[in-house]
Amino acid sequence: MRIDKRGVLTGTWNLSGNQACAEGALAAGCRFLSAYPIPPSIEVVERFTQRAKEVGAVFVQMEDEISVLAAVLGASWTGKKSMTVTSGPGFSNMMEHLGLGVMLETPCVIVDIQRAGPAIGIPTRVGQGDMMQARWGSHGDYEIIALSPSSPQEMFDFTIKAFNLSERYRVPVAVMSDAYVAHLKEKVVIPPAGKIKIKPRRYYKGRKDKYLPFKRDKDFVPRMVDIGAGYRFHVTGLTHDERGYPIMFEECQEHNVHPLVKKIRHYVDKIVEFQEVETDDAEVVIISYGATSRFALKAMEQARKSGMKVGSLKLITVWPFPDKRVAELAKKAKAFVVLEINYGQIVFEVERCSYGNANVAFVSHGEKGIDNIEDLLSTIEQVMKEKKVRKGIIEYRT
Amino acid sequence: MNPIITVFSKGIEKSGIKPSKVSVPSDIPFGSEVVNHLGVDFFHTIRGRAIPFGTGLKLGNPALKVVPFVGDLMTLGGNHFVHAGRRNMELLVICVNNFVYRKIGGQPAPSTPVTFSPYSTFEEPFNIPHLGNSCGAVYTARWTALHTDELANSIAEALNKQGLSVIEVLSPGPNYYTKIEDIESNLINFYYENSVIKNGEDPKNARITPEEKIVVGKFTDKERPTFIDSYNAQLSKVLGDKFTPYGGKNG
Amino acid sequence: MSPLKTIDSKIVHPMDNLLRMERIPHIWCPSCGIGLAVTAFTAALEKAKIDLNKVAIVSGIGCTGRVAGYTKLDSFHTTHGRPIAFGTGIKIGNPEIKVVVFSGDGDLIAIGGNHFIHAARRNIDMLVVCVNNFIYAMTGGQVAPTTPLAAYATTSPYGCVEPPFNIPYLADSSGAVYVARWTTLHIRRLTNSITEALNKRGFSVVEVISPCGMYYSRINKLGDGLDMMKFYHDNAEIRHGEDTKNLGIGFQTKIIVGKFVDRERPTYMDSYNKWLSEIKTEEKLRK
Amino acid sequence: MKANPKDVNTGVYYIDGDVSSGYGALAAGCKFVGGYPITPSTEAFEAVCRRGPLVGAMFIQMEDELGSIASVVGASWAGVKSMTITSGPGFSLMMETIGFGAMLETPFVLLNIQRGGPSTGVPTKTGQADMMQSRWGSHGDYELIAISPDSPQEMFDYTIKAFNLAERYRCPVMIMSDECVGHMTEKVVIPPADEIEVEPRRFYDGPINEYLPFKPDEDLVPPMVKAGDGYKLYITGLIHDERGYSIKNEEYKFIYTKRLVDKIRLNKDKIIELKEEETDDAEVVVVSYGISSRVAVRGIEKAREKGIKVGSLRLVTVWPFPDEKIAELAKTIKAFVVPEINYGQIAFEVERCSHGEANVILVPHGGAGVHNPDDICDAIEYAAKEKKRIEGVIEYKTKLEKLVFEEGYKLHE
Repeated sequence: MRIDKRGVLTGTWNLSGNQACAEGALAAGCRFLSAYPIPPSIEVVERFTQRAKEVGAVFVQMEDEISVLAAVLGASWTGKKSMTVTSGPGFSNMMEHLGLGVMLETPCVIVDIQRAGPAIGIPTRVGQGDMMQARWGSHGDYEIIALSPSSPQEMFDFTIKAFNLSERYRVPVAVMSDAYVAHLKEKVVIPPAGKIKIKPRRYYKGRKDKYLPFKRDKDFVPRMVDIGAGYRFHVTGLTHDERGYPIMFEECQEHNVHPLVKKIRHYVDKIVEFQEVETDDAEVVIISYGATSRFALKAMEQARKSGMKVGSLKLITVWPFPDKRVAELAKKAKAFVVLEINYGQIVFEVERCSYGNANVAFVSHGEKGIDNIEDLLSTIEQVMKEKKVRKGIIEYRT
Repeated sequence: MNPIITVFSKGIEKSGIKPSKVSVPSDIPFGSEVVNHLGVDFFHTIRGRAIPFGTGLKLGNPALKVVPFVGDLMTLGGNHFVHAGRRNMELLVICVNNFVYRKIGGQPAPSTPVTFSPYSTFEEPFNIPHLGNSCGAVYTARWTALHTDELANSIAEALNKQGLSVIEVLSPGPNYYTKIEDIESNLINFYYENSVIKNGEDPKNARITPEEKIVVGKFTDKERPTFIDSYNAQLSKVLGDKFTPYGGKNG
Repeated sequence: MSPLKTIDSKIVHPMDNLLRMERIPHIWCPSCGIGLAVTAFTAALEKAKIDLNKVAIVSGIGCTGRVAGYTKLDSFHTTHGRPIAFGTGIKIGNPEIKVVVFSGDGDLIAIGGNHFIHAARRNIDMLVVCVNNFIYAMTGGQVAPTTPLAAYATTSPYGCVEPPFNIPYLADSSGAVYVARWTTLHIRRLTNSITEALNKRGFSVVEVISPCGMYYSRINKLGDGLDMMKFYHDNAEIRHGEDTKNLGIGFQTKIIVGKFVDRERPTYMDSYNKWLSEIKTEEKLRK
Repeated sequence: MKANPKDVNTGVYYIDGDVSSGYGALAAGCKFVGGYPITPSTEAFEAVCRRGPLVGAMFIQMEDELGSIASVVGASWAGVKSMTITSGPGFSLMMETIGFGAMLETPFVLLNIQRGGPSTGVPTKTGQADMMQSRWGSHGDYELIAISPDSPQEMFDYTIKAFNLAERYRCPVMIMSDECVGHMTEKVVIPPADEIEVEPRRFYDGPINEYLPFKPDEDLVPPMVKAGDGYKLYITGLIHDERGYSIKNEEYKFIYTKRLVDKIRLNKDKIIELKEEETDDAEVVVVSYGISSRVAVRGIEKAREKGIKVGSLRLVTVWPFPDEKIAELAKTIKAFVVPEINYGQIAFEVERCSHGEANVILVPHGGAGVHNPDDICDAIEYAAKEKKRIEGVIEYKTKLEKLVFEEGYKLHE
């Protein structure tokens, strides 16, 4: 697909995660951003608006986050790649429209810069408490894709990836970043426009009067058209058939909603990405994502130095969850140590996928400051000593 | 010390109401050190929900005087505001307006990053007293934070009003979304000096524009039955003896 | 089986090309006025002479929320209260599209009140047709922010205790550029108003007072749809240009109808473009 | 404490689950209901509107669900027991304020009559797909309690229990019912007031100046006071210390919100209520909740007729989840069968807690209807026969799925 070069700021830059995210969006061809200001996500909007005028993108500040996501969905149907950026409380407000996005199968990207919660929490400090919310936060059943970047470079890359995935699977994709990564300044390399892979929207190209907005291809994904192109289609948040018309039977519900789940579940292997470091001989595998994976690696190196066989599994796509890989590792390793800035969310998933084959220890990271890895190291030590297989999640005293 | 809280404290004193009977749900994060000496119950609610939170407080205990403080120029909570006005819920809404309006005071320029103003800089802001008035508020006023005496009087008066009262206070006060250093420190003086008091003016004509002086004053002061009054009246009419009136003036 | 199937298929109604005939019969009850509002709207679409491929209609939830589903345009049936926000996205995403929000009083004024006043303030270029039947009909007759004082509804079983909104006044004071109100009896005037509003730039509001025979009239013992039409006939008074302040509606009181506001204000996109060019000149000067 | 006789309309009724829940709330001493009409929960709100004014309870229909739940949190701090009533989309809108309620440790009850989703879905028909949302729907970390009744009688009983739990643990309690139970009309016996146990609010009774709003008792739950009693409350949704004061960035430690999680996790055994049948010698255990548990009864009967030893575990409290009970059962049985009206939510929890020691078979249903008991019976049969340990939740292909996707069912002409 031809890429709009104006959006790509090729070069090597020193950018914060938030700025890199805005650059990633523009590079991916995002031309519509709607947001309501909320720390720590403001810099994304700032960067976007500063560059918008050169690129021909538009930013709208709506009256609340509810209308923000509604506007993003509307804009996406006009053919513009659309995005919103928010943080915890705003993300909670978007939950209803996340469901609408899923039901209308509207591609869009939601960037959530997680902060300490619940409620107002601490607006400026890091947290990872919205991970389960991304998967389960809206009512009704659906599947979603969520990515978790751990550096400004990844903020750039994953934002592009998020747009590609959302166009490919026609589902809202969440970029679950956190305040630490968002405010971290690092080198970001933006490649030339030709080197960036962009997934185009899957348009319907047949006869206008034959268009069915929810007729699925074999991979369960229907094709889209733009508003104003003369198709005169109808879409609804109600349970609908392939014409987009509401039908209130359980057969239609099955016909409509089951593919929403299947279109992700059947392609889990294609979607799921993770990074493994020295897991081949590892007795203990640290599982982490986002900001925590930076400290997981640090701890891993230190533990290796002192002779412990420790590996690291960093989740790139948190949703869908890499069930299979975790199950495989559980058979090889003695234990998992899960590192998160919350009181246990993804650790429950690890427990689920380890099928009693490995112990699962949890470290609630950040109590002693985010760069303090003492707790993690001491947990690794204690996990190493553990002889028997224990049920449930183990939290060691540190 | 926050100037608005000082004036608020004076207002409560003048009104003769016991501070312990005053509850303040606020979506502006006043620090504990700022509000503690007031002697009121203070709730820092989530953004935009101070008014419905206050509605619950008032209906849960009608003896309370509930004073929601709202910032954000009615963005998130606009709906709650207009509906509270319609119902004439007995609340005193103090709207702290710290907008960064372009051209006022020469600063900030149009190129100010839009994220730093509650509205994008090219949008026209709400005329809050007018909106309040047209939704049925019984008392509306606007002052700058430097009109301390007038503001305190207004607060005292409004606290004794039956129904939804709205006082807009122009002030570069504490707010999440404003970079204080971006605003010239004398902006508040600018507001003060560029204002003209017109009590009793139709709030329709009190639009804040870059060209004209800011109209301040008390705009509306009328009587309408409050939500609890109409509730009691209607249900007593229909149910007769089976119904015990709710709350009442003394709870 | 649709009863229409039995009718001679050669006979085509002039509005068939604007409606999704495969979805007819519609879900509205006998005596409902929404169908009349749709008729007026479709007639206006033809009269307004605009490119119908460039019109998008957005509805929320409720009886009137189903209008989008019967109109053969690019049509969106969205979440409760959010059609204006959704429409704002469409308008800004592609300013060529004429956005029409067609929804009910509960959807637009209760839960969607914030979007309503803010879109009016911003002067987003869209037409809002608000069908006001004084009640939440889809959920079975609950009290709405338009239910007149003392009228009965299932969640005000002892009479409504909240004064209703005066929708034209709210729209006017928030900054709408075109405000009109008609009942479903004034079908030609309503059509003209919608035609006019379709060609108006800026946030236009047309309120349509509509009978709800199944809930509002039944609970309040006001007779059927015809009785309501008779009531409109006897009690509606046309007063163009009336101050919107005076347009409140009480229980079975006079209903003032007409065109109340028709003014010019820069739309959101106008202000945005002006702002953009200002910045660009400023930057040039700096260089 | 016993219920106030004024609040209880003792008698035998033939009413639906929604109305029953409304009566239950009033019997529990609920004095404030903030709601917004949404199918299929409206009848509960209507019941409160009719009966509330007669027992001195206030109701208000707010402008939206954001407003209705915020008013409920406010009313609870004014000192009255409060409840809000909603369904799917409204529940999604309430998410931010649910987290706020949990953060402020505000007791209130939320009645969610689940319907088919996502988005607008099927408003008039049933679903059970908000179960995970009730646990994880708001941002940040918190724990709360969710109850899932399966009959109008239980809607009455467990609404009272929900109020008791809310007051006891100072947290939001969700009643996760569904459209089927909400609209099902059955006999409901409302007992005399002296047979209804009601938990009063735990008010602080020490000296006024020493009150700390978030200083917990030994069970990790702090006592409460009312607004307007001179305590000079300072309550914030920011992360706060015992005094309720927000914490400066430098002092930030997780410890302040840890208690929100711990007060539920450590009191789990006292909160959890399960209904177990014939699990002692079972090969297969059916784990179900809400309406699915009533459909499952028929499926279980059929399987038993075929000679399979089937037990049943009904989750009355779904959250906190009975981890230990499931783990214990997993050791002795072959498999769990989880029928639920979604495409897998609680089944994943069962999978998690069975630690690879039992197969987990999900009998899914998209909503807008309930399971065919034959599907449940077939799944049980399959579970009993399968000898291999299979990793992952096994999604059972229902008759409905076959009909729609394989047998060429036509949705429209």
